[in-house]
Amino acid sequence: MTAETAGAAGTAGTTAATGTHGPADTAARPALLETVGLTRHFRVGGGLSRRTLHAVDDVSLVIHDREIVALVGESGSGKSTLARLLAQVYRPTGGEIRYQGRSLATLRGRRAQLAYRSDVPMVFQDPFSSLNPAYRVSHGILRGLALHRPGLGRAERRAEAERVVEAVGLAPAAEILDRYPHELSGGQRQRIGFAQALAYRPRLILADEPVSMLDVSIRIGLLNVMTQLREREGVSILYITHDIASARYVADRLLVMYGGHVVESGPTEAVLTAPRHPYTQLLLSAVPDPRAPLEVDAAAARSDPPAVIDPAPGCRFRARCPLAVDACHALTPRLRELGPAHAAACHVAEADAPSPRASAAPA
Amino acid sequence: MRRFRLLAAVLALGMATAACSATQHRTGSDSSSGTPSRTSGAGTPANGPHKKGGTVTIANEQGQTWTCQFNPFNPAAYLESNGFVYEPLIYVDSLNNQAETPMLATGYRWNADKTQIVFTVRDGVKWNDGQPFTAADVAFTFNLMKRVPATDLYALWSAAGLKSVTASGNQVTLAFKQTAETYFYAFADQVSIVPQHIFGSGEAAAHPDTWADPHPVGTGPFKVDPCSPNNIQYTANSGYWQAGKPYIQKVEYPAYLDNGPANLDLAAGKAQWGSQFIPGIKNFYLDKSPDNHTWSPPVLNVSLFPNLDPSHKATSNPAVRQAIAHAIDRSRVAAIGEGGQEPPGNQSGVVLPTFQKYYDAGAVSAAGYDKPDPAKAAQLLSGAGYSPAHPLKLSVITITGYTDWDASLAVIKQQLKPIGIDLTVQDLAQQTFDTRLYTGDFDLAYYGEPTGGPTPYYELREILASANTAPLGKQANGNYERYRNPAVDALFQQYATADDAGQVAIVKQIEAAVIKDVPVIPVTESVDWFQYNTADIAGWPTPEDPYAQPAAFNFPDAGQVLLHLYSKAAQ
Amino acid sequence: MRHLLRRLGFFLLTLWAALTLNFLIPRFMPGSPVTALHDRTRGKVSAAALEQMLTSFGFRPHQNIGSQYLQYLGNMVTGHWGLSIGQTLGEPVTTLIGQALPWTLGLVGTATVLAFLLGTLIGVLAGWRRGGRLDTVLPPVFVVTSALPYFWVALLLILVFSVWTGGLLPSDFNYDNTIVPGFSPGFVGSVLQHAVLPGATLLITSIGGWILTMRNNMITVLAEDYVRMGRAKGLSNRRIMYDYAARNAILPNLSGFAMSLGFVISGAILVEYVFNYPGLGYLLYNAVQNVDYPLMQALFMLFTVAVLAAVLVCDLATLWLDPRARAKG
Amino acid sequence: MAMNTPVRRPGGGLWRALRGSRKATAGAVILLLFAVMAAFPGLFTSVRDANALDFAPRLGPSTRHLLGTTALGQDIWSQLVYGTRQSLVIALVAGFLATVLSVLVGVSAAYLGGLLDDLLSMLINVVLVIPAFPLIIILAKYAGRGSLTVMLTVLVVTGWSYGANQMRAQALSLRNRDFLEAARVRGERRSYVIVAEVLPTMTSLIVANFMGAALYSVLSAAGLQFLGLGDPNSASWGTMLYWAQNQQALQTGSPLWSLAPGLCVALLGASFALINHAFDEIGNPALRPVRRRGAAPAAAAPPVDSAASDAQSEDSPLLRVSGLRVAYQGARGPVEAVAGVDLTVRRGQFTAVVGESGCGKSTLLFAIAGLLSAPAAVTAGSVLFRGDNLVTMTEKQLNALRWRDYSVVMQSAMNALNPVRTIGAQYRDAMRAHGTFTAEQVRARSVEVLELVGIDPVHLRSYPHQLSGGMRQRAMIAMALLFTPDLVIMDEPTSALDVVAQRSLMVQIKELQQLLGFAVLFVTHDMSLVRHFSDQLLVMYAGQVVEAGPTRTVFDTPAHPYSRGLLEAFPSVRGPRVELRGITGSPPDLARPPHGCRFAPRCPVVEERCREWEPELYPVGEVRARCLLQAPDRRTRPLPPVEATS
Repeated sequence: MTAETAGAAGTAGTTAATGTHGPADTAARPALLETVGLTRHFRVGGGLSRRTLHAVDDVSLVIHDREIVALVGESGSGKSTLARLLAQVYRPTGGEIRYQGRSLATLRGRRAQLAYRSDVPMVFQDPFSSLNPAYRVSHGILRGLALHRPGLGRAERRAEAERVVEAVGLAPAAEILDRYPHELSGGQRQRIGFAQALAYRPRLILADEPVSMLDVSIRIGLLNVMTQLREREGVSILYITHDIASARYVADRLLVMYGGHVVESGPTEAVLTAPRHPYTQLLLSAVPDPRAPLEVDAAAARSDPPAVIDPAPGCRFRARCPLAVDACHALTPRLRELGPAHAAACHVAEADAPSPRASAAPA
Repeated sequence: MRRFRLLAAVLALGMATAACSATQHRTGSDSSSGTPSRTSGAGTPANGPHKKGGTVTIANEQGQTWTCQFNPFNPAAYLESNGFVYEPLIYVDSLNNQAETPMLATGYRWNADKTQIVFTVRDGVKWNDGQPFTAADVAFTFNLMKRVPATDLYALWSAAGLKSVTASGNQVTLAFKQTAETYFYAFADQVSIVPQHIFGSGEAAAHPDTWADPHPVGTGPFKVDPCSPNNIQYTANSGYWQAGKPYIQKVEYPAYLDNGPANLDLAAGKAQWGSQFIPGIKNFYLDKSPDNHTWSPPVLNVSLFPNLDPSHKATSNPAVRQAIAHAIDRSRVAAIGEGGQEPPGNQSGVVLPTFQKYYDAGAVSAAGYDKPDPAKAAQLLSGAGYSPAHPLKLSVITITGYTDWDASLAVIKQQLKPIGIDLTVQDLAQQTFDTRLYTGDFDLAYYGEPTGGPTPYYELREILASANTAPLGKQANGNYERYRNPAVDALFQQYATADDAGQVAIVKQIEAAVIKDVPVIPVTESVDWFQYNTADIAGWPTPEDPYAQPAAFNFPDAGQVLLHLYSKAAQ
Repeated sequence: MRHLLRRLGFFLLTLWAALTLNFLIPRFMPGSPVTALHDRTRGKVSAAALEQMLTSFGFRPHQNIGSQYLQYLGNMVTGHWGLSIGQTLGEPVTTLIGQALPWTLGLVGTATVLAFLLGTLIGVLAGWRRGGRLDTVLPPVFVVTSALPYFWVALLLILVFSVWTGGLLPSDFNYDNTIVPGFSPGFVGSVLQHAVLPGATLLITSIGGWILTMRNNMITVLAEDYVRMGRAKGLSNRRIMYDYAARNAILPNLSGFAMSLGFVISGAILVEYVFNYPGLGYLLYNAVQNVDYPLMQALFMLFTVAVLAAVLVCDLATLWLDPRARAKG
Repeated sequence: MAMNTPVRRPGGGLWRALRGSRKATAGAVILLLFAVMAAFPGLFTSVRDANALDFAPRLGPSTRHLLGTTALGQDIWSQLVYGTRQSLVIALVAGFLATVLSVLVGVSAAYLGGLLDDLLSMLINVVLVIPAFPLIIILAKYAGRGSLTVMLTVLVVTGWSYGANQMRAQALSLRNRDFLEAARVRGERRSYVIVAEVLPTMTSLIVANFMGAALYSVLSAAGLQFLGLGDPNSASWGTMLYWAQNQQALQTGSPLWSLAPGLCVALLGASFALINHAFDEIGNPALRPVRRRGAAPAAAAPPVDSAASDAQSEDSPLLRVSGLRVAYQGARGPVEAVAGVDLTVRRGQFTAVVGESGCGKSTLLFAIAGLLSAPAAVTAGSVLFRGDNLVTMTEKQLNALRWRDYSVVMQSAMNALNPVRTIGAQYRDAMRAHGTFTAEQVRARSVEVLELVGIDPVHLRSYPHQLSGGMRQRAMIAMALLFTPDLVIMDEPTSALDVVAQRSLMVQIKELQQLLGFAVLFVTHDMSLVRHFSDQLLVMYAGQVVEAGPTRTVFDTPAHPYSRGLLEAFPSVRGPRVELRGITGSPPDLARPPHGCRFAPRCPVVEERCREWEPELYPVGEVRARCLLQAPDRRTRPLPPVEATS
């Protein structure tokens, strides 16, 4: 359950462009999970259509042990697809996912699949549809235990189920487990979602907008559960959200997605205090923060994020970008390191400090 | 089919199928030209000629609307033209000792060995389009059948051995390869003469078998005018060759899709001539009016056909068959199964009362078949090793849709149960039933021959002659139970050459064999359905004056009935 | 466009499937038209003559089944449906169908459309006046009526309105046989009179479905925001009911309407049978009873085409009424 | 507001729902009766063999023969009793097999998807379109009649497709439900997902389908037998009908012979139909019959507040809501969603109402706009709009005011715009409802308002689905401005949008309001959204206003623990990262509101008396708060600080 052994199978010295930067002490830790050029395209339209939606394009990211990484973007930015790629719901169109240094493509057999699934479970966005209404709340947890921890007996499974339910702050656990989903509130159901994931003794929880459908008063509780899980259970979390403020609240590192690309990444505070990418800046300015001043570029905000179908080269944000230059229409910007572990994919963005590695990215 | 078994229960006292080579006996067969030995005259002699007028409406359910086709060669359409519009050479009354009425031929003459017949064609007959009728039309009709075999419905050119048909003056000569007297009924009575000037050209000549013939041109008493899917209206042929006839000026033949409404019309007197089953006829029809009458003459047997092939252990055992014959209460079957509207049959195989003079009552009662005898049946069966405790399981096949047969079999099943036979009734689609009956794939079959003849000989021969049987799996032709008895075969041979008394004697000898061997078990007798209303129309055929088969679906008999009918109001 | 092509492909496939089924069923079943006809002619006519006759009427049982199939497909498509070889031997199938079609179209068509329109209207009103008298009384009543067997309703109507009244309303046939067809008041009156009971039977048994589905659709649609929006805009009730609620509520019913034509045909067989109404249903019944392949096949194809055509028409209607469907097309 | 949960839990809930349904009860009783008859015919008749010809034919009904005898002398009642078994067996077996086939094909098609789905759904559609009954007749005729197996086969072969189509549709809608994805991510096998996860959630559809298939089988089988395509010797209702028809039972004075078995078929059919319908209603509770209690909401004249009388003064507020109460008539008594709300909106003022889901904010808004529909109704209070009480107005009077004087913008334009009419047509509808305008006038005004919200006027000819989410929302706002009303009521108009679009729309609304001068009543669950835009803020909790006052003041010094909790639930993108607490627990069930202060169970500073005394809105400086801690006698004591962590 704890992550002390995380480094054992890790690949030291990853060359991923996105540097790693933990909450202080994690500078050189090996990756728990990383993706290299991960790509997923969907065919759209009818049977004969050749149009392709580029949901996730060439994404490379790293998640370390005991780290909460937030993936932020508007709807349609590809963040949910990315989560489903990591959860092995979709197969990648290109690129690869490495878990503890090993490519998922090399996983053979149901046993290996199950092992990965038990290490990397997922929590879904909609608490009202993520529990099967036909079963008691305990169903998913017990099934998961039976699948992933076959050594447990019936009573042990039940005990473990009660433990994880308590771990996510629900009490009395025994009683909660015997309820049906519709007898629980949205927040309670979402906690059950985390409890299910926790039951597997996971290393990394993929949390796909776990709080966006919850009422404000309850959200914080769930976010706190996530940080507690990291502290007490030692898991990493990929927190997917459109809410930058909540990302800042829980995450060590921030990835900003736009149109299938990661456009900016870096330690949360670094990104938020000095956003490099114009999109990140726009996003930040739009956050309904009661304490933030009112300022928004109405023109950029007014147009909607594009569905990336058969994209031509060039920056995908250029149509909304107040800073767009000619290069933005011709060349797809790549992530450039512009600060310590802080990278952005923008032709215009400037580094806050010269970095020898920045030249690696094409301008 | 919700119709009460009609189609198979129809009386058709004609020649059997082509394969049957029975000789037809007819008194006065060697009469000389122009002087038929026996005629019933035109109409009932007592009544004399009548004034013209009146309308007759026929209620005879067909289960379809009219197609307005009248081709006399099309079996689906010829009921509505033969007799009404088209006429034969000689009319033969099957119900009255084969009494003959000259129609388009005034007479005929056989040669000595009966391989050639010369008809004298009637003068002064006109087709209803005004063209004169001649001997050439007669010869044309027969030669057409040669040219287009599909029109040769009675297989005259193939099976009967017709060689040539020639006309000369008012004489038409039919020459055969062999003795052809048995086919007289077919070519003289059943074949309708068609006009050469119509059937000799155009579409009619090219496809005489399939041509629709929407406006039939015939010599008969009526013309079609007009026809719609819902109704055929026949109007009197004013130029008809029998002067003063027909009396009736209009015949309505509405299409009925079901018995029910046709029966309602009959009961209400809206239709005067009925030719179908009426359930509960007494309440529903006869009691409605004193003018409503019915006379449905029985003519054929409906029997259980046991499978005599040795592979069928039970039914090939005579004791079992006798037991069944003893156990069945035929009166009760007739009363319940047929609603009392068909008479019970008897083990002799002779249809009563129609063929009373052939019936050997003594032999029947001596064998104990004059009344049901369940005790004897049980005894016979236990001798064969079966009892109610160890019942014999038999199945009987029947045709689905014939609900009267279903009901009859329900009664039989109930009667066989106490003696130790467990009968299963299998209702089969007509076609399936036929196949299994013909090839002998059954324990018992409930069936009635569709055709017989003017004496019991014809039906008995059909059923019993070994020439008509075949091994299991092959198609039998009448002798479906697979009965083989050389003695009986010999009797059939002798019949053709015997005189009247001898024929009666021969039939009685055959009866004896039927009683002894029980090759079939006659249960009830099928009838020619007939109801008539006398409020306005008179001249109907009656038991006392059976001048024609009474149902409207018999041809050319329907034409004879129409020539006899007259309106009382018009007198 | 692609959507339409897809639909067209579906129609062709369905038609082909129906035609093939239609071809195979009678051929792999026992019995032959020859024996059927043999029985019908009371054994008077020799089997050989019958077979010869059937051959001249276009029946070729001994041909290779493959070439029979191809020929059959060709004939079906080109409208050469052949001659009846059943009870109506020799009559062109097209003529038989031509005679029966107007009656079925008139009776069943009118009853169906009437049931749909009336049922939809009542359903709209019931759904609109939620909790009103209409809404509380109708659903259970029509749940029951829509489950009634056609033929039983027919029998009941016959008993009450024909038998008990001494024939007040005719219960048989399409018009009084004593009347010569034509545009006379007597004839038209007779036709209408004869249509009352069978029409009522169809109406009673089919209207319930429309009322219920339309009511349910209305209730679902009425909960939609745009209906509330209509109220908020101050639109008249009539406008909201028709342009906002009913217009949307009817959309899911269109395809149901098309499909239900299939059921109507089935019902029509029983109703026509009970009332001896000489329409297509009765014709099919007769064709089946008489092993009349050509007629059976033509009718079956016709029924399938009718349903397909209805589906197509409803597709088009949906395209016309629903811009979202247009976008997909 | 309330989440859609169309998937129902089977088991106890289903059973309870069924027992509560009168239709299901009626159907079940009939079915049970027939089942008993089929199982123990001896209980109902002393005749052992119903087809035996033991009696006199065509007897009328008597005590010996309840329904008389047939033309063959069988007891009709006994035949009826013995015939039950076959009809029931056909219904149940054919219904069961057809349902199994439907489920198998439908669910496989939907779940496995891809080419298999294409093929299977094609098959379903082909079978669906081919007219079944003619096919049945042909099959039954040639496949050898009489055999029950043949009949069952035919019924199943033709009867499965309708259900399969439904199953497929349902399974498709389930396919992307998160709980199925969750099972897959968990590592479950496909077969397990289909059998153990998909099927149980489809229980009510499957059962309904079974009932439908059984109904179809009963009717078809009876029809076939009636036509004579069954076994005429069998004991079944259809066979009885066949015999009766053959013997012209109706015309020959024994109508019972024909009608009684027909009635049995009808009854059995009706029982299946009723149960089927009951399942429909369980699956979709909206379809259930509603009982109108008392008169329609508009006709009910709640007591008019005395406040109404002073309404006409010169600087009277634009909108004044007093003591407004709204209740939903639920199955277990009324639920008060709005429990005595007062609020005032002045001309040109931006008033925001915030609260969590289920707090009654949308109900309040609809009550004010006069848009409540059954089962919700105003039970007390008044809504004075420019001095006129909207609550007591008739629909007709309301229609005169609607849109011209106050308009409504709803949460999701996708749902609030009529999907089958163009934007322009919907504008036209709104205008024409309030006067006669020429086509040119309508067009000119439509273009004007569209341009106001920055949409190209070509979109007047667009249908809602052709616009993006943000554009739709703007188009709806434009529609609300057609008449430049005094008041625009907005129900979370931005919550369906992305953060960026949300922000820009808010800015635009504010600009328009300042430009045109209308007042806004703005409902939202997101407090932070209105911080910079609203003049006045009302915080709602459990149907009550718990705090009301100038927005800035409420944000700066929240007077109610709930408001404070809400504010502290928002993490900030700026400033120090502090741990937040949110509010523990969940809102109360409004059917049984807690005694005393409704927030007491969740309140961090709750006191004993809070559970006994119901607080009122007490003035606290500029604001008013519904908290006993703010009651006049406690005014001296400040709100105790919430324990802050780190």
